This record gives sequence, structure tokens and C-alpha cells, in this order.
Amino acid sequence: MSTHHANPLDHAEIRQGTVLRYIVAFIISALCMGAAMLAVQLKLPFLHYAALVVALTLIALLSQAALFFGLDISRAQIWKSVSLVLTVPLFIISVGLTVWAFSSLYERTMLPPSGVTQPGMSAPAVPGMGPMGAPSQPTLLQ
Amino acid sequence: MATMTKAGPDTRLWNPEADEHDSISARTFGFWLYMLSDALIFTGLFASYAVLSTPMNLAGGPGPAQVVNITEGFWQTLLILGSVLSYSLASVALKAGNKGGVALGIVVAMGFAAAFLGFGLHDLGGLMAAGNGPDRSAYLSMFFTLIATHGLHMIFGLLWMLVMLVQIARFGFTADVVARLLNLRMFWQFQATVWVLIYAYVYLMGAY
Amino acid sequence: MHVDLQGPWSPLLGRLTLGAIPYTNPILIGTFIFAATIALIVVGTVLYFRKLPYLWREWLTTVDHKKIGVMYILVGLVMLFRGFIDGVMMRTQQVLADGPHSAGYLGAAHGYLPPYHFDQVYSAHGTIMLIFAVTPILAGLGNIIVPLQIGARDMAFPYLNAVSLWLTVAGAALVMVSLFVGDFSNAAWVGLMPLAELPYNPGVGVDYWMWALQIASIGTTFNAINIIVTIVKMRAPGMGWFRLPVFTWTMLSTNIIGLTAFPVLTVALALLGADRYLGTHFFTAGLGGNFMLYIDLFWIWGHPEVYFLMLPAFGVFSEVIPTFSEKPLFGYITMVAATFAIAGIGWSVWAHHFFTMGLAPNSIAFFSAATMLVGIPTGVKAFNWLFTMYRGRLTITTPMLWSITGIVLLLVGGLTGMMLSAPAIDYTVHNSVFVVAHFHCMVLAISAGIFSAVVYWWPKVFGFKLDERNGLAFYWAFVIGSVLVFVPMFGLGLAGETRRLDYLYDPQWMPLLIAEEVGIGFYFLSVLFFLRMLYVSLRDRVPAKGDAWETGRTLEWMTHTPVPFYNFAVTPQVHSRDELAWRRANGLEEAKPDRYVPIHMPSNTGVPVIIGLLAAAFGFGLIWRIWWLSGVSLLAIMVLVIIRSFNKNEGYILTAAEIEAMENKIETASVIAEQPKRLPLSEVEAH
Amino acid sequence: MNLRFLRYFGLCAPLLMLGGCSTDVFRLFHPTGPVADAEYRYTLILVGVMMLIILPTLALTIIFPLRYRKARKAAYAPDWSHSLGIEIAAWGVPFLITAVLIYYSFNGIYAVNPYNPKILDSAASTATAPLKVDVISTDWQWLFIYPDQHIATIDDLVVPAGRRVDLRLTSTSVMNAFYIPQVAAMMDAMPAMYTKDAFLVNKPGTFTGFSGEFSGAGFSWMHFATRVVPTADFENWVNQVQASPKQLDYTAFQKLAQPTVNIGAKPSYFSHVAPGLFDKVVQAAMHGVVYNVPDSLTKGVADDEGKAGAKAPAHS
Repeated sequence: MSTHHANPLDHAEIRQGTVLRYIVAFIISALCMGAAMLAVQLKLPFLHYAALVVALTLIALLSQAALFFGLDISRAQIWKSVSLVLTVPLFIISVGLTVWAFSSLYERTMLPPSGVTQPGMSAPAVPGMGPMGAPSQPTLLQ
Repeated sequence: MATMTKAGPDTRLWNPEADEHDSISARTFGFWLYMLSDALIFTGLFASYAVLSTPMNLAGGPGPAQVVNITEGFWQTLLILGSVLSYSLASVALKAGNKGGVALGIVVAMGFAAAFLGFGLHDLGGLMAAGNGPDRSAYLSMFFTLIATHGLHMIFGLLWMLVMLVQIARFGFTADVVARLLNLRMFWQFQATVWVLIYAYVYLMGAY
Repeated sequence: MHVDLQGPWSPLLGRLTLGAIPYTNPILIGTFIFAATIALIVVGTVLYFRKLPYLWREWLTTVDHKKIGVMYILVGLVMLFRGFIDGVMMRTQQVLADGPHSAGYLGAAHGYLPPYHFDQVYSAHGTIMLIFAVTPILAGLGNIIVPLQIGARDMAFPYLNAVSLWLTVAGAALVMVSLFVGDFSNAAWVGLMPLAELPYNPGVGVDYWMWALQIASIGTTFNAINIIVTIVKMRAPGMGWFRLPVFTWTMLSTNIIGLTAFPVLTVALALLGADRYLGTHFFTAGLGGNFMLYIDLFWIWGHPEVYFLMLPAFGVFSEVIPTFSEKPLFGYITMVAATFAIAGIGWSVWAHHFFTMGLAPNSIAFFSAATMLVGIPTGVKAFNWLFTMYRGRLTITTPMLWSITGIVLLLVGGLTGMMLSAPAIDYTVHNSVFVVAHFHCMVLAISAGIFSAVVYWWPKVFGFKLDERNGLAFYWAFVIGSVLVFVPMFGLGLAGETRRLDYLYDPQWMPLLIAEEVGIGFYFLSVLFFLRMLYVSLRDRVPAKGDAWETGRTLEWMTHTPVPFYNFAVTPQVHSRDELAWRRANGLEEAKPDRYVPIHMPSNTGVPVIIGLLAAAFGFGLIWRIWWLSGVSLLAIMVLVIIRSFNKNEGYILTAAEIEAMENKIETASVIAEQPKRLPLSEVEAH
Repeated sequence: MNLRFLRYFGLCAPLLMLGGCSTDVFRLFHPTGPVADAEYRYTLILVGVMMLIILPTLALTIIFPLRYRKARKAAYAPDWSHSLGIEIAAWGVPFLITAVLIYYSFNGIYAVNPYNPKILDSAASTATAPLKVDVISTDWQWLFIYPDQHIATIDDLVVPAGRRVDLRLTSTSVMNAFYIPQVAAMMDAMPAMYTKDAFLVNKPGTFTGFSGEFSGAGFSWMHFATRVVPTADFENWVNQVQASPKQLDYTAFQKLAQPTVNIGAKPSYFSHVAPGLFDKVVQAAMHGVVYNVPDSLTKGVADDEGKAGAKAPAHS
């Protein structure tokens, strides 16, 4: 445990990280993204394509976590790793459940987009309407 | 359970040595937590992007496939990864207490980041010039917001780097400066991670 | 890009004109006179006794976690009162405006508030109670108690702690300013979309709500970071994870929620802000926007937020009940497990807030089941508290009464909550006042936790106990008020009364409404008793011992009462889960340290309070679209932060001799609250 | 429905003492038709199951503090804080109860699913096709369109007894919720989108429907009459409305959809409703058509307290 009198450069978090590690992380990330980009030209079926991009992205992310951020279970880094592992499910829950819920909501509440381009409908056609049109008088039925 | 142990004559009740806490690791851990909360901001944005990038959200405007430019995006990826690499190498120089090395790494990182931002601005500017600004459709609102939020983080990082260059020159590697450099390293690496996600999800998935 | 609004705008004052000040409205004039009188009394007192330097030195610039906590709670109590008055106004409006033949006053068709005013009152009530009353009070409790319970000197980041406080205050200030300059939102505390969008809300009300929430939630996120780091990194030696007091455990889980959930609110509000300021289409109905997305994002934050508020109250019950049962907490491990189970499951239940929006049955089934699962750990907690009391030696003090009441409220709230999580029932009472009564049961359980905590820990902070007699009167008035307000409200829900009505069409509801109004009267009484309790206790001030209740079990009761600014003269070595109970069992509770070592203390700083002020100005500028004010404030905050980072802020050292002298002084019943005037270390070296 | 007698437990609720002698005011205790019946039945079942655990716990919460007060010198076990048996029970009993609740909750979801209630499959006679009604909430009225009859009404929903009613809901401007407490599940009505709801009432009767989601200044006056009438009366009524001089095309609708506070929910009737009006309203909202709320209903209290209200009559 270092105190503020000791040399801060001796701190464990400074000591971690080497030239090699950072360069490897760079190369893996760049290669993965490059390969994923090239996959667009391959015209794979969408599911295969998506799986490929997801897999390559995961490899890039893991290499960054391990080599850039230097996450491991050493004394200096353990709490960062733990907090990340505890938070990752929240990313997945938030995005996953949202996408799942909206896939059914869209299907059940939206008219198909083809209907949108029905002729004869345009926003400012009606006076007193439109996003910031002049306000009209209220009607009070009696 | 310790609850039941008895106190003996040599039981130590007070611990004067325990007073000094490791301020650098408290600060880096605190900053790491901030980044997790920032990651949740991007989670919210990604969830919104997923919801707002269906054909229903285009309002007749361009969709993902028309908006993204994956080769330009790939150059951006290389630039931001290069910037992170440069900053990370600066932190290797920090181990040796090499002021010049650290400063050089930071300056190169800033250069790469500026080029990255240039690409991004060019992209968004082109869209706006073609009448496809963020007020065109919900999808474009979302696209602009996601890219701009990441860009703002980058600009903030650039500002932070400027401040650190001055502080290194002025104070050398004190505990405060070192803790800030470490936090900035995490912050910068985090921007690359977010960009990789944006590139994979918005650009590559969108271009299909 | 930039939305051009109708109506006057000037570069200097933005949309602000004299017409924004409600000088023709009798209700608001009365409120203004009341607020101004209180402000004059406070300011006058401070000036008369020449306490301004003291106030600046010891409070406004402090970084001491206890003083920051006290200020949090003070702000929370003021806002609690404001929110309560809003509640009074709502209940009174409803009782006056029931039935087509109800009279109108002050120009309103029915009751005394026209719709637009009533809508602001209920929106303000919800926003204030959840965000600006309960949240700050709980943050304050955490601030005061957590470092003491884990044997730390202070929070991990004392300066950041002060920033969090002043950001919260900035948000609260904006809400208060909205009373007298412009309007507050009329789109509910949740921000109903697309009602909060420009075509339906072109005024500044929604902007006030949005920016107040945004600024305060940044403060909450910072505070969450601080508390988590404090608990992870600053524990006294010997305090392993399974010796952590349960209140600290709940604060940890609560702040994990705070850290992770609040950013999603930030996103939701920022996207709404983009809609209102930049003309984007996130939550508009048209042009591809999807306001269901806002509802989704809001509740991704909103439901964990419920547990964010609830868990600390559980922590309080878990401290108070063992202390007054003279027994350790039953089932410590399961208690901790249940706490984290609630926090974890609480993250995947949010869609039960919109079962009526057209979700597919399988999605509904998932969210319904997940919601019901929360009932399991909550039930475990209730059982554990009960079996803590089982074979105990109970002293029924007011904190204990509040805690037991909290359990009862939790049962009622849990019952109705489980009902609502079943869609077949939700379809019949969703958005009715049944829901309102349900979550008020939960919030009342939180309030019970808060009052329990305030009475329980009051002596620790102030050195004397609160008066029990008036405390009891306060308790009973509050409980009777709650029963009278919320039992009829459940009834009205079953009668089909929907939420947020400013005019009620069914005259048959009158008897229940009158019962509620009587309940509000009891609440009013309880406020009076609360004030009297404070007055009597302050007048009599019987000094309390370090272990004020004499059956305290955790570390905070081992230091002096009131706590000196350095907390513990020497950091204790921890041997047991209930360290003080363990020392008492071994006859060691009076043991004193045999030697002292120098303590490193942080210096006070005025930067946080200035940041708070600038943040309020930033928000005010954006609300009224006074661009220069926002720009200057934002720039000033950045410059201030950068300048401060150039300041070697190293604090100062208390020497061993000084500590010994202060400790001896405390033994002779003097109070050590003020820090010594001392230059920071860096300047000492410079001399 | 075999559990209908259980409703008399509802009578025991202490609330009723406050409500006077009649329970009519508690609409939810008087469900009508299979959907509402099922909802009420699930309410009773779930509350009943939960009482199995709530009541004993409540009793212990009161007994323990009384029994173990210091003054009573009851048994005292100062260190007892763990018992495997009790802890297993503390997790196990809530777990079992929750499992039962989840089971009933799942059943209920499909039974009363507003898009397609299973309970109606068995109840409705297949001889007559469901009556289609399109519901559009405006600021702040309810428009009911009968697409097959080409008629429409404002704030007056008339349906035949014994025939299933299928609703489609949308809104012109902001979100509302369609809600008839004793009859149909609450469902949101949202601009640019549609949702569905369905119900069936066997016996004639009159009910009040409300808006459940706050929608602005006129929200409190957004109630509407729901009249269930015998089939023959319904046919007569349709014929009468079809003769109404007021006709409804999209232009007429745009006038009608301007923000209006309909105090007393006074009905209007239209004949010759343009086909596809509902879809057109949904699409208009998708294209960004909004009906701005006039200043006098959004302006600050600063300007003039009660200006909006002052114009409104005190009584209808």
C-alpha cells in the first residue's frame, strides 16, 4: 500500500502495461474491424454476417479489456473487473429487453410503413397545424 | 463466525497504521465507476438506436444503409485506435518517469483524435448539407445524437490532454498528476471501445 | 436545427419577461410572502448574530461528510414540506371539485385551481417528493452513517461529495424558482410523452422539470460513485465483507443502482431536450419518433429508482430492530443476499409500468413474473426482521415504532404491488388512484425508515436525543393521517377514479374524499408535532453518551457523541460483525486508544458551492433560453475545475498532541465540531 | 364465475363503511361481462393466495413486539441469530406463494389479453360477427366510429348486449387510456399507433368510461357514456344516427379534433362517416400532424389565474 509520501510512479497501476501488449491490442482490434468490414462484400446471408460481425467485435472488445485496460484479478485491478462483470448484465438486460419489447410493440401498434407514403397526406396542409403552427382558439362546448 | 471469539490480552483494539489509504487506486476505481455510468449512457443510446432504426422511423428519409460510409468509418477506427495506442505508449514512458516521452505520446494521440473528429464532422456536415439533418427523421436524430455524444467525449478528452500537458510541465509526476494520467488513459481507451461498438453496430450492421 | 419558438425573445433575457412573474395570482403571492418571510428570518438571524463567516467557513465550504449529510437532510426536509403543501392543495382541490355542481373559486370552474395550475401542482408533488425530498434525505443518511459504520475518516472523495450536494441543491433551487418565475411542468413527474413536447407544452414548465432533474441526477450519480468507493476502499482493518453492517450493505446496493440507473434517465431527458431545443424527433408522434421509447427509457431508470429509495429504508430497519431487540440481526447472510436479489431483479421488471401499451402477451408474462419474483427476497427480509424480534428484549422507542410500522406498510404495499403486477388486475386499476395508493404505501414505508433513522441517529450527530413524547405524538398523527388518506384512496381506486383528475365527475365519491381531507389535517398536525419535537429537544438538550441508546451494536456508536470532525481519534481494529456488541460482551466497550498518530485532513473549499451556483445559472439560462448565461456558466464551471486541478490540494495534518488534547476536552463534555483554522499543507511548505 | 359469491367478501372491506351503505360506487366490485368477470375473479384469487402469507406475517408483526417487550421478561436469547430451518422457510414459503401467483398471473394474461381475450372465444356466440368500433381520442373527447354502420358518435358508446365488441384505439395528439372500469380492460390510445381492446356485455346497462392517462387541460372532462342495449334497440339507434344531418369526413374531423373541453360529455352523432378515417388519422399523426393546444389552456398561471376556467361554465 503506497502512501502519498512514496514515489507515485511505483504504484501498481503505473507498473502494468507494456509496449507489446498495447501494440497487440491495437493489431487485434484493427484486424477484427477490418475483417468485419470486408465481410460486407462477401454477401453472406444476414444471420451469418451478423454472427461474424458480433464474434469479431467480441474478440476486439475482449482484447481491449485484457490488453488496453489490463483487467485481471490482481489486487490492483480486481474491483474494476468485478464492477465490470456486475455491470455487463445491465447492458444486456437494458438493450435486450428493450429490443424484445419493441419488436412486439412495433408489430402490434404500428401500421406498416408502406401506408406512410400514401398520397394526399402532407403535414402542413391543414391551417393551424404543423409542429409550431399558430395556436388556435379553444372550443368549449356547452 | 467471528462473533463468538473472545478477546485476549493481546487483542488489538485500535490500528493507527491503518489510516493511510491508497489514494491513487481509490481515484482510479472511482473514475472506473464513472466510466461504467458513462457506459450506461451509451447503453441507453444504443437501446434507443435499436428502437429508432427500423423502417418505421425513417419518415421517408434515408436509412442506415444510405447514411453510413463503412470505409470512411474504418479509417476512423484506425485513427482512434492509433490515438489510444499512442496514449498507451505514453503511459509506458510514464513508468520510467520520461516527461518528453509522455508529452510526445499525448501530442500524437491528440493529432490522431483531431483527424478522427475531422472525419466525423465531414460526415455529419455532408448529411446536413444534403438536407438530412437531425430534424429530418427520428432515425437521423438518433444517428446524429449517437455520433455527436461520442464526439463530445473525444473533445472533452482533447481538452483534458491539453491540461495534462501543462500540468506535467509544471508539476512533474506528482501523485495528483499520475492519478489523472491514469484516469485519462482509461477514459481514452474507453472512447475506442465505444467507437468499436458504434462501428460494428451502426456502420457494419447498418450497411448490410 | 435550433427550434424557433413563437413569442417574444431578447438576447439579454431570453424568453423572460415581467409577465412570467405571477404577481396577479393570489395563491402564489401568498406563497411568496410566506417564503420571503422565512428567508428574511433566516438571513436576518444569520446577520444579526454575525454568523455569516461561520456559515461560510463551517458549512458552505465544508467537505466534512457529516455536515454535508446534515445539509442534504435539511434540503430534503424543506422540499418534503413543499411537496406536502402540494399534496394539501391537490386533496383540497379534489374535495372541492367533486360533482358537476361543485362550486368554483378564484375563477376556476370547479374547485379553486384551474386545470393548468392543478397539473403543475401534482407534477411538482411527485418530482419533489421522489427526487428532491426522499433522495437527498437518504443520500444524507448514507453520507453521515456509512463512513462512521466502516470506521473511515471521511468519504473517499470529500470534494466530490460537496459537489454532489450542491448540484442537488441547484436542482432543488430551480424547482423552487419555478414557483415564482414562470411555471412548472404540467406533464406529471414521469414526463408524459408526447404531452411534454413543444406543441402541447410550449412554455418553460417542462424545461424547469427537465433541467432540475438533469442537474440533480448528475449530483446523485457522483454521490453513488463516492459511496461505492468509500465502502470498497476505506473500510477499517478487520472489516471483511461479511462484517459489514447491513445499512452499509444496503447503501452499497442502492448506490450501485444509482450509478447504473441514473445515466439512463440522463439519456431520456437529454433526448427530450434535443426534441425541445434542437427540433429532433425522438419522442414526437410523427416523423418516425417513438414516444414509447421515452416511457421505456424512463422506467429503465424509474423502476430501479424505486429500489434505490427502498433499500436504504430496509437498511435502517435492519439497524434499528437489532439495537432495540438487544440481539444480532437474524439471518445476516440471507439479508444481504435478499438485498442484492432485490437490486438485481429490480433491473428487469420495468415494463410493468406499461402493460396497457399493447405489449405482446409473452413479453407481459416475462415482466409480470420478474416483478412477482421481487416478492421473494422482500418476504425474506420481513421474516428476518420478525425473527430478530423473536426472543429479544424489546424497548419500544419511537425509532422502533417507525420500523415496525415500516414492516406493516411494506406488507400492504407488497400485497397491492403484487396485485398490480398481475396483468389481469392491472388492466382494471392501472392509472387509477389504486396505483397511487399502492406506491404511497411504499413511499410511506420509506418515510417510516427515514423518520426511524432520523430519531435513531440524531444523537450521534447532534449530541442529544429527540423528545420522545412529541415524537410519539408526531408518530400517531402521521399514522392516523396515512390511514385516513390512503385507505379511502384504495377505495376510490376500486371505484374507478383515474389519476390526476382536477375535477371529479362522480358525486358519490364525496365521503371518501372528505375522509382523505381529514387525513391531510392529521398530517398537518404531525408537521406541527415534528416542529415541536425539534423545539423541545433543542431547548432541553440532554447530552447523550457515545453509545446513545446503550444497546448500539455497530462502529458508529463507538466514537464520541456528537462525532468530532475527525470521526475516530484512532481507527479501530474490527473483530466482529457487531463490533460494539462484541466489545461490550468482552467488557471492552470503554477501551480507549493508548497512543495517537497524526491525522491527515482535507481542507475546506468554496469551489463546490460556486459550481452549484453556476449549475443553477446554467439551468436557468437554458430554461429561459438566455444563451449567454448558460454559455458563461458552463465555461466558468470548466475554468473553475481546471484552475482547481492546478491547486495542490493536500489538506492539513492534525498532530498527535492536538488530537490528545481534543479527546481530553471531549471527556470533560465539550463538543469538538469546528475544525482548527489551518493553512493547507502546500502553503505551509511554501512558507 | 363459480367464485362469484366471493364478491361478498368485498362487502366486508372497511372502506365500505366510509362509502355509505351502497357498494355501487365501487365499480370494480360489480364486473359485467366475461372479461371483467375474469379480471375480478383473478383479483379475488390472487388476493386470497397472498392473504395466506400476509395475514400470518401481519399477526407476527404485531405479536412479537408485544410478546418480547423488555418489561414482560419473556424468553431472551441474546445471541440467537441463525436457524437453518427458519431461513429455508423464509425463502421457501414466499417462493411457493410466488409460484402460485405467477401461475395464475400467466393464465390471466391470456384469458383477458385485450387484443384477443381467450375468455371471449368460449363466451361469445359465433353466430354474430363481433361489432367493430374504432375509437379515436382527441384533445379532449372520444370519437367512436362504427365503420360497418358508417356512423360515429362523440362521447357516447352504444353497443348491443350479448355481442362481442372489437375496438381499435388511436389518438390524434397525445396519449390517452381507454377505460370502462366494470366492462373492459384499460388500454392506451396513442397517436400514430393503434391498439386493440375487446369486451362483451350480456345484459343491458349503462356504464361510465374514462380516460386513464393524463392528456392536458381538458382531461378531467374526458368521460363518456357506455350504453349496452338490446340488439333490436341497437339496430333502431343505428338507423336513427344514420339519418343524422351531420356527416363526418376528414375535413370535418380536423375541425372536431381541435382542442375542445366537452364539459358534461355532451354527445354528438354523425352519419356518412368517410371510410378509412381511422387509418387516415393514424397516418396523419405519423406525418407529424399535431393539434396545438391553444395558449389559454397552456399559458402560465402567471398570466391570469383561471382565465381558461373562467370562460368555462360552472355547470353543464
